[in-house]
Amino acid sequence: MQEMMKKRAMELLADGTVTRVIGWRRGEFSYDISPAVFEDAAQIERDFVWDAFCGANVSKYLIRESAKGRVLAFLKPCDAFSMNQLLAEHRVKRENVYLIGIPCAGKADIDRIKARGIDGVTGIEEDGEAFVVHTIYGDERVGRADVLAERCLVCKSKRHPVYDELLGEEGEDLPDDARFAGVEKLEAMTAEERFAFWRGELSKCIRCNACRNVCPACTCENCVFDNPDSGISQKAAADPFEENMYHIIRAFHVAGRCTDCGECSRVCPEHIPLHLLNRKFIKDIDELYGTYRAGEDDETKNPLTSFTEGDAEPAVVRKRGRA
Amino acid sequence: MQKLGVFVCHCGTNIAATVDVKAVAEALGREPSVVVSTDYPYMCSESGQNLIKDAIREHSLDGVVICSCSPRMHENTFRKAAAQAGLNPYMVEIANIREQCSWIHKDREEATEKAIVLGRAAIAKVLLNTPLTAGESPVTKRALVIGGGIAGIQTALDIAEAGFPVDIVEKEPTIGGKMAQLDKTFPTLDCAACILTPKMVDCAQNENIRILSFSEVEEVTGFVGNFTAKIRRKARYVDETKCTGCGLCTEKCPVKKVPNEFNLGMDNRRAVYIPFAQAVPKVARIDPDWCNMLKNGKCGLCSKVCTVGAIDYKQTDTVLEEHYGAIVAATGYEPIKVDRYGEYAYAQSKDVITSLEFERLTNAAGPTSGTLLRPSDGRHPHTIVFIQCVGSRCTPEMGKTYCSKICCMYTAKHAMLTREKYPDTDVYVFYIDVRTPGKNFDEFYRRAAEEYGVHYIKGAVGKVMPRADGTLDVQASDLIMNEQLHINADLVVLAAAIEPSKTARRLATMLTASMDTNDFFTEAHPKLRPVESPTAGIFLSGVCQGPKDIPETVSQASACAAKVIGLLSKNKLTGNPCVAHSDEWMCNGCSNCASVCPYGAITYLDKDFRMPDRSTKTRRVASVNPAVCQGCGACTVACPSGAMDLYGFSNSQIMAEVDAICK
Amino acid sequence: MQVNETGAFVPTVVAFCCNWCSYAGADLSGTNRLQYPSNIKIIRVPCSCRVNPMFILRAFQRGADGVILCGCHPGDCHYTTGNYYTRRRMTLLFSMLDYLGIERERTRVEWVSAAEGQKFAETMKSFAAEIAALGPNRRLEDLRCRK
Amino acid sequence: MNNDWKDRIVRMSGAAVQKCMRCGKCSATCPNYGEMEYHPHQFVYMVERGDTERLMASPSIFECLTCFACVERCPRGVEPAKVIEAVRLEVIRQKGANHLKPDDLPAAADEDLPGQALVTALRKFAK
Amino acid sequence: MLFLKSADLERFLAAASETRTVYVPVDVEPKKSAYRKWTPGTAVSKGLKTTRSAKDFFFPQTEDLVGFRIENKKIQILDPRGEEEDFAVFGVRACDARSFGILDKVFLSEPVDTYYENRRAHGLILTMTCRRPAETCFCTAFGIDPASPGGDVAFTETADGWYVEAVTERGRDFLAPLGDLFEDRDGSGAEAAKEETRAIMKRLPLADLQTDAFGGGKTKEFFDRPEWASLSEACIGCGTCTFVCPTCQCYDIRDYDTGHGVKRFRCWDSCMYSDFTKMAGGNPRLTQKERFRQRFMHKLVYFPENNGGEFGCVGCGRCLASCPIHMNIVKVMKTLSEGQDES
Repeated sequence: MQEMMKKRAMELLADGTVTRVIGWRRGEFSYDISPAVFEDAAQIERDFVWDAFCGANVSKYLIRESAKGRVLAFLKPCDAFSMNQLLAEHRVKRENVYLIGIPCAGKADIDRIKARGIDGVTGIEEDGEAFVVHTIYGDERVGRADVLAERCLVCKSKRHPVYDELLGEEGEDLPDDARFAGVEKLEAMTAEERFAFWRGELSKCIRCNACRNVCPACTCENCVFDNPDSGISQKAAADPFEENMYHIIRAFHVAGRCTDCGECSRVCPEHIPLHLLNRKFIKDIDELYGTYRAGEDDETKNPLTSFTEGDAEPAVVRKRGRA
Repeated sequence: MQKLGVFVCHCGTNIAATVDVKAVAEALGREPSVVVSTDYPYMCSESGQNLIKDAIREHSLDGVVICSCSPRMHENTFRKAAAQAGLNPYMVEIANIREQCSWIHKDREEATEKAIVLGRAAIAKVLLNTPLTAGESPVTKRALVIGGGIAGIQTALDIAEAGFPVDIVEKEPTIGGKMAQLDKTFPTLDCAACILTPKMVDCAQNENIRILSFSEVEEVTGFVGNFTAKIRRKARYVDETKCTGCGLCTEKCPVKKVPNEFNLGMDNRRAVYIPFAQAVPKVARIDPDWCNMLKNGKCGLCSKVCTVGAIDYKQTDTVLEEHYGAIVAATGYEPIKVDRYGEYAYAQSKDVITSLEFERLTNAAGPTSGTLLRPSDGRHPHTIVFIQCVGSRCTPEMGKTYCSKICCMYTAKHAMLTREKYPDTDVYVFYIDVRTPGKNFDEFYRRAAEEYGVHYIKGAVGKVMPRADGTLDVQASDLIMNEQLHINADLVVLAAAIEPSKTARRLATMLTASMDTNDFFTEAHPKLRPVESPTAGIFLSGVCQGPKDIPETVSQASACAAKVIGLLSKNKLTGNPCVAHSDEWMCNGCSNCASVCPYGAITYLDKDFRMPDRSTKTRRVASVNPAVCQGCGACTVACPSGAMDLYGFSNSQIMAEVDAICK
Repeated sequence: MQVNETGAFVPTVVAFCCNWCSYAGADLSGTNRLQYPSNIKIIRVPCSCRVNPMFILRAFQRGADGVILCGCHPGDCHYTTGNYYTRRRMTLLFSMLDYLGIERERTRVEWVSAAEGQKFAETMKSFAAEIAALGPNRRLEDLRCRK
Repeated sequence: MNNDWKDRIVRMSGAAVQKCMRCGKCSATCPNYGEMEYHPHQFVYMVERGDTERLMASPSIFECLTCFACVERCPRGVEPAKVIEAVRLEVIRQKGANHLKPDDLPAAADEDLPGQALVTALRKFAK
Repeated sequence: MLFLKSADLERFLAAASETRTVYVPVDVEPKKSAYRKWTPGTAVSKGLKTTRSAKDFFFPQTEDLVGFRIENKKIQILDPRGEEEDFAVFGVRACDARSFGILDKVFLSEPVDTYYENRRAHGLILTMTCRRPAETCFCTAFGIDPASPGGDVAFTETADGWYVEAVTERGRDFLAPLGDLFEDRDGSGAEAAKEETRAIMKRLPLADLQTDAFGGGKTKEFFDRPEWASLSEACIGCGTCTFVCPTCQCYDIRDYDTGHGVKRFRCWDSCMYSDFTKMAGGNPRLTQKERFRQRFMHKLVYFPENNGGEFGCVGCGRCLASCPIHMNIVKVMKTLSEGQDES
């Protein structure tokens, strides 16, 4: 696949369809891959990489890149949903992007590899359904399924809702049953347990803003938390309340727009399961207002900017299961 | 540092009895920024207002907080006062320490403490107020009256008299409404048609009035002074401009068994018909549900007899779009369906009728040409029982909770007229209360009882049972005599409750005018603004606002016209400056705001921005039309970046109030 | 945390009321002299849809123990559709607060028309009592703002 | 005026006597009106006034057939039949016969007793 | 030489806790640790590094500086500081230990930051050698020896316990009353362990990382290098690298109105943020490229220029592990050095 992608990228650069290519650049230790913009065939030949560690969602870069000129982007299904949502919100100039859908078999999570006690990594190779991890302390072999990122274990779709061309086989939507298991587990707890859980998680937050800055739905010119005139700007959570405030408002602002790409959880240096906040909104929206998938198309109205006369009353929250 | 003035009103004892106004003024005077804080018995009085004006001038105040009654009451008064003293009127905030404090608390200390907190919240807000200037919009000098009953007719005539063009939209083929169906009118016993039809003709002849009969309003957009309405002109299959109302077609039409709605189905009309002799416009209409030509293309008689070629079987609905400065709702009422009260046997017996049916039975143009005959056998009834409060004054489950107001009087009229015309008739009226406030009303009722010998019995009817001999057994109670009665009646007349027209609810939604739980339109103020809806530019005429009789309807209709004329005589309207606005530097053009705007006030522009690095960037940004925006604020919450904010109720102002209240 | 002379907890309650229905309903309950606790303070907003989740969190941050939002009955919004958006927004917000373990009783939405002075007073009484029974807000407060 | 008594009747019956606007439709509709000394609307009125003794002494209370016609027809939702039922109960209680227990039933029951009477008795005494 | 057996660690921490609060690294999830206050039974992490650095103890993310109370139009100024208590941080690696020296250069030079100074005065640093360095480690590039971690007391880890050495006077004072917790062993075991660590360091992928190209006086050489554009291209402008960094010391001062007063506090800031260096007249760093460049120029050029050649990086590798897009100082150093060879 990587070679096919490189070939197509070079062709499209050569025939002038695009002037730049968004992809992924190799790193120091195999796993530390950075998203990158390539401008010529030589760079692509030397640095372009596509493997199990290319987890970063590149859709958000297209806001900036599409304003500069014609650009090619390779999109995983996740990225394509995000892309479509950005198109719906007029954030990306469709005519300036050439989108190639690429299949995704799930991305590996280096932290899950390291959590198995593997460190001193010098290189990683894919070997069928396993990875061989070379380290200075010796080689280790881990099963692919054991180290896939959480978001990939509950992948929502292998389909690309938007693309100009596809490389490889187009996939299908996958059943949602497992995706909300984490949310359901929390819902089944008592309020006290939930409070303790979230306090434990959110108190780890260092307000590095990685979750926000990586999020393809967080595309505000100036975030309310950075805007001193908003009345709620924060540079750091000076009180646990501010940790709650930031994460509630952030989740609320992307509610109905979040495509559940899972980047927030991936980038969190403190491993806070931020996707559980976004997925709660997705689950509530699905249950209360009918299944809705942001980025599915650019016509269906965002559930937070639409309504029906018979919508549930807010009191529905009080009536739910156990407290 | 801003300089604020605080003015605490006693409202006589309304506030001062429960709130220690001096303590409030003193406590608020200690707040930073407050340079003057004082109290006064009536702030809204002229001397009270002068006190405020003097303080504004003397201390060069930047803002004013008035602790008084609800801002819904005197906000405008104080804003005007501030403006007169040279302060922007939007630099005034009201702390509601009457309705929301002194009147609901008994404990003086508690109420005083709360008043101080409310005052602090107002201070916190006013510190963030910005001077606002209202925009202006032109006024379309044309009014739309929806409903062509006596209310709509009177309103339209009055507006037209003042020189403004008016359109009357009437859903039926003729104007006239319910009053056209009445026989006589209380308490003077004028013939309804005699006093109504001249007004109908006036409408037709007034060059400022256009009657859009057999039409319905489909869509209303815009705002006060600038409404646009789409009006569906339903196909009547007769060219209105050609028909002379000669009636030839209605005589020749072979379809004769169409229930005549004007006579409430008690006789028949043809498939092509003119509703009644004095109809305006006097134009025939073909009923497509009955016309053979329209149903299966066979017949065409009417077309053949029409001398002016007015019949047009191919006519279709058309939609007219027109601009208006003001809209009047005059949608009137309907009697409720009485079949749900099984005990009165309305559905079983033809001789149990409603009062409106009784009107038609006694009317010279009615099915019996004015002779009172039983619908079942056409015989003269000798015993008539009138039952009051059918469906009125009930629990919501049983009927209408309100008094329908007109039944006592029209029943007295019916009873009296019956006794006068047919002295051999026994007339009983079963009542719970007889309510006759109104000029010459009680005298009228007493005449019925005293001079005409109508039997008024306090008590309700429990059951009406048709008997084998064709009479009706009326089982009732006489509460004065404390006995149960059985009356063998020939005719039973039910004073059915009246309810707003079914079309009113849809119209209210279109007009964004509010309604009460009974579907009567809500007035802007029950006492002081009774003919205006809370939605600017929407006015209320007649029973659509609440039950009323003809004299009351006509006076309200004229009052309504006066309000409309007042509006239309202005060339420009000053808008509400508390509208949304978007910070273009923060807006990312996502369209969330536009998708929640009920007025379509938000559009998007591709705009060039000079960036700090001196490059130019084209960005898609939202732009609010302040004349269209009504200031609800839905967009401000839909906007994730906070680019959208609302003047007068900005994020920071509301949060400042929250802070002040919670601290 | 406020305590009355008998030592009972007196909660701070913020009520956001739309100008057209609920604020007028509150005025009507005043006109009718219907009492409700003085620890409820009303903030007037043009429409319930003006209430940003930020405001609700802000109230809790600053020491509110309960927040209630009142608007026109669905279908009766002065601005036609505002309260429909409110309904969705608040349902999702309240659900999220519940999910974070914040007591679900601390927030409420009620539809109160301009004619429902009685309902306004009753609603406020019951909400204040509910919050008093729940005790002070500890899970969503900002310690810096504690009195 | 006996307010305790009134409150008890209102509580037992759940009926809203104060909502009565004296239209008399209950009495107008009553099939057993002729047998009664006091009629349904008077029951409601007397309860509202706390007029205890005369009402409780009257055989009228046992003339009510509990057909619920008055409940069905009342435009104000007053439910006169329930008021009458409560007064009956009060009379029975005052007679000290308020102690029927399930254990007493087998002895009290005879073959001719309709099943519904048993159910009614239990319902009555359970209040 | 003093030796603390593995089994006696609990006793040691208990004894240390009698005179001060002791913070130890604790596993919060597999192979992920954070400092927590030690209480009896707390299991000390065997992991290499905490996610956040130990600088938090001396330079916390938020810190109240001064308070104001406003009453009746009068303003009262309040010092929020209470009596600082003694504390100790256990398990500090050589890289973090070195970082305190770097922070000292910033905060303890005139004008002295008394908040920081106060914490330093009360904080005891108990360091530990690294037995199993990770691929992201490159402290040796900055002349740090993970086998001699410094601090007040250094612990050299072996299979069955730790050799314990006081490095400073304060360390000696701390150890003096705890004598009976230790065995006395000769130092050969310690030396062997240290050599083992040093040997591993040489095998790490970043062992050859060179710093020669960088240092004071090189501003002109690097400032306009074209590589900054592509290096910063993927940067999302978050503050992760700065917040996990043991040497980043930038902060912002903000006021918070509590409703009954104002708290003036400082909190970490990040040069990666778009509002960093924003002033009334605008922001001199217009794009992420300038912000990105600032961070690395500061660590590799400006800091050594102002501090006698000492780099502003200790090679702990936290940013390598945490950066959402895996851009980091190593890639920057390598790219810029490569470019230099070509030019």
